Amino acid sequence: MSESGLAHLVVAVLRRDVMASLRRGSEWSNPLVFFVMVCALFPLGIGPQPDRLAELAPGILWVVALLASLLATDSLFRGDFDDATLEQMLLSHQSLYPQVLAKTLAHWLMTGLPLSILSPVLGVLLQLPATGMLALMVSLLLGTTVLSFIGAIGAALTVGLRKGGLLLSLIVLPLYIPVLIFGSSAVKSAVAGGEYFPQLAMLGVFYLVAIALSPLAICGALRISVDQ
Amino acid sequence: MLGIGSKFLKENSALSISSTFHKWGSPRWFYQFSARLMPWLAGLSLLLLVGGAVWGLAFVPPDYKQGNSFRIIYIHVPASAVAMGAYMTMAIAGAIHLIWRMKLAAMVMKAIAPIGASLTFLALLTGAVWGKPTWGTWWVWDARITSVLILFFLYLGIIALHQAFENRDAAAKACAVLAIVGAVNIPIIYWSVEWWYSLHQPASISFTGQSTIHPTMLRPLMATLSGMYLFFGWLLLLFVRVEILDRERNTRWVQDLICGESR
Amino acid sequence: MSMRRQAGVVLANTGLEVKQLYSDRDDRVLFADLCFQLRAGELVQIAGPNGSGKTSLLRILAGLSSRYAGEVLWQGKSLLKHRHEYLQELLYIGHGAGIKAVLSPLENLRWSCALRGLNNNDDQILSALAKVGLSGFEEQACHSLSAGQQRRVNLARLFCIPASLWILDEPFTAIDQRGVTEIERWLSEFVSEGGAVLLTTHHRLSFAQDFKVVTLGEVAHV
Amino acid sequence: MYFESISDLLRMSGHGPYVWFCYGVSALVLSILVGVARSRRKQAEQQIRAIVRRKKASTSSTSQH
Repeated sequence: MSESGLAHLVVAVLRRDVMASLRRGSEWSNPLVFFVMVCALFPLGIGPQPDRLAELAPGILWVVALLASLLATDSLFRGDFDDATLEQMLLSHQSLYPQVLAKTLAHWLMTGLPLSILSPVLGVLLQLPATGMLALMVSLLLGTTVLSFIGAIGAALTVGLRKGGLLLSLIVLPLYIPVLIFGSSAVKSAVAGGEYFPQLAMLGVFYLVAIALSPLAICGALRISVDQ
Repeated sequence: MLGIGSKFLKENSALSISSTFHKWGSPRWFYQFSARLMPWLAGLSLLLLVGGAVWGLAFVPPDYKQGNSFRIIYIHVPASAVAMGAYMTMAIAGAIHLIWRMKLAAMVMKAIAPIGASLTFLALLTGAVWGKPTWGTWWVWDARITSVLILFFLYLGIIALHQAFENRDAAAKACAVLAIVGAVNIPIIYWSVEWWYSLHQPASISFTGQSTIHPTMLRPLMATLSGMYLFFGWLLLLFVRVEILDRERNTRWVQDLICGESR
Repeated sequence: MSMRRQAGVVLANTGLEVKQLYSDRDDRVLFADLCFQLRAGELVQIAGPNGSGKTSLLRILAGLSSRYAGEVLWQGKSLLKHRHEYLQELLYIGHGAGIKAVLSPLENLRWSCALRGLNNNDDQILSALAKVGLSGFEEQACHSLSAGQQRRVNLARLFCIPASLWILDEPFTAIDQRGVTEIERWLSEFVSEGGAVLLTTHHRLSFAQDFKVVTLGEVAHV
Repeated sequence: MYFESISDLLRMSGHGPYVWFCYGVSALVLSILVGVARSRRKQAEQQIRAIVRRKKASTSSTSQH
């Protein structure tokens, strides 16, 4: 496959997925609404004391963003599986890897990206000090991409099953743990006025590894799910 | 050649052809081979486990810091070590199944999951009970215990995924992919948790103080550890043999074997 | 459609060959010892009652399913080892929708073509849509089309993606009587140009050329 | 033996219940695993016998006709 052919393929898949998601609306807005709502539950559960909220905010924001990303992941391949367009992807003579890569990136553009952009607003609501905002956004930008790629493996494995949703979280959540550890730690360090670049660098490593390796697992999982 | 192939397949009601691991991949051969291995494994593992436990419980002097509660080590460490090793074995079996389409590897994978999960559960439970008299609390978010907890989650995920599939072949392949992904992630997870723990190091004594252990205390541990590995091997054979019977129930050799026994 | 004819020349030797194919589902044998051949310029209809494994067979032959024993050869070579070349020649239309409902026919087909390495071929897509009778609906979201029209969008792939082998699972579903005759004419044209067609249908095919029928569901159940 | 009496061994200067509980539960879990394997084996054997019985019944009934 020529390089321009590959670029065409990636662009076509990206454009189609983004367009479909924008037209349906709920696909990108629901995770955002979930993110906002659950974050609003925490002050109600813990109490409104600003300093206590500020202390917990990095952890809360990261855990809720992780859950929002997880919930969105279930629909990643389900639509294509149901309307049999997934078969077309598998039967293309072009490699499945770039298609899956583009699909997952499109999914991140529609879920992780808006989530990261919105996160400072929720940071304000949860009394996160201003020094933590940049770290929060950057760590979420990197981290949610990794979450999307890991989640895509689970989504591909469960796409053929009727009761996918809860099962997906069971198999994917343990794999999310390193991202959560480094993401929330970056924000905490930033709030404490410390150095947070090492954590971001670590997330960057996860980012590259996830983009390079997880499409292999996703491709295999999709073939298994379609062949039932 | 073709005729033989299809006849063979129909006799085994098999859907995939194992090629490279011709002999090792043959369930029938494995069933007969493992039958000879089983008594040795059972005897030796029980000898080592019981012997090591008695030695560790009754004959070794107590730890000067922890007192007698340290004797839990002789079951806790073997359980967690074998649980970890079992996950890696499962991932390797999964890779073999995916690459060479070896049916036996799928059976091994399926059999390991419940055993590994039980051992991880034991490791968690004994760790918690060990913590109570030693540090005064049932649960500490210590790096090692947290890692074992995550390993337990990984096992539960594999079991849940396997149960969700109606089709046996698809279940095996999906679990193989998940096991491999998990095995790639385990070092990253362990290392992350280790790093996370070092950030939040509490003032209390760390669980990871086993390097100071006295050699006389180490010898029973070696016995129970190897005993646990052998016991795991024996259990694994038990489960795999049942799985072979179940999958090959329409074949002549299994039917002759079972009904020959009853006569 | 010069590409198709060109591919047809390559196809001239053996085409698709099925040797002693065996498949089962939940301990029930779907078919065993199934042998047939599909050469260039031929049409084979897979017949049989519901549950006889027609769709399973087509999915195996399309390379979507690996739950079989036996051999499938394409131009004398194993499908498993020459998947890439095979997929370049194959166009499979399953009984699923095959289109995204929120997108328009044009957008759907652009994506389908891009998957096959065809880019910037809007003219070809538009003429394909015209051929299946969807002129004027190109930019409308597919969910606003009728079931038959949606099926036609999916079938329009036949005219914008060059292939020498069509595998069609129930292509006449939701298509009206006139449309059925039309599709039969397209199949006939494709076959006379040197293409090969494998299809399942419960409909009585009225087809200009001779065609083979392979009937499933006649093997003894174990 | 390190301990002076059996009751000393059981008590382990206060840590006895914890230690013995761990060993007890471990023995229990391991034997449950063995039990599960055994019962599955019995189940599988029964199913195979049933299959053979059905096969014999169908062959004998067809030969009578």
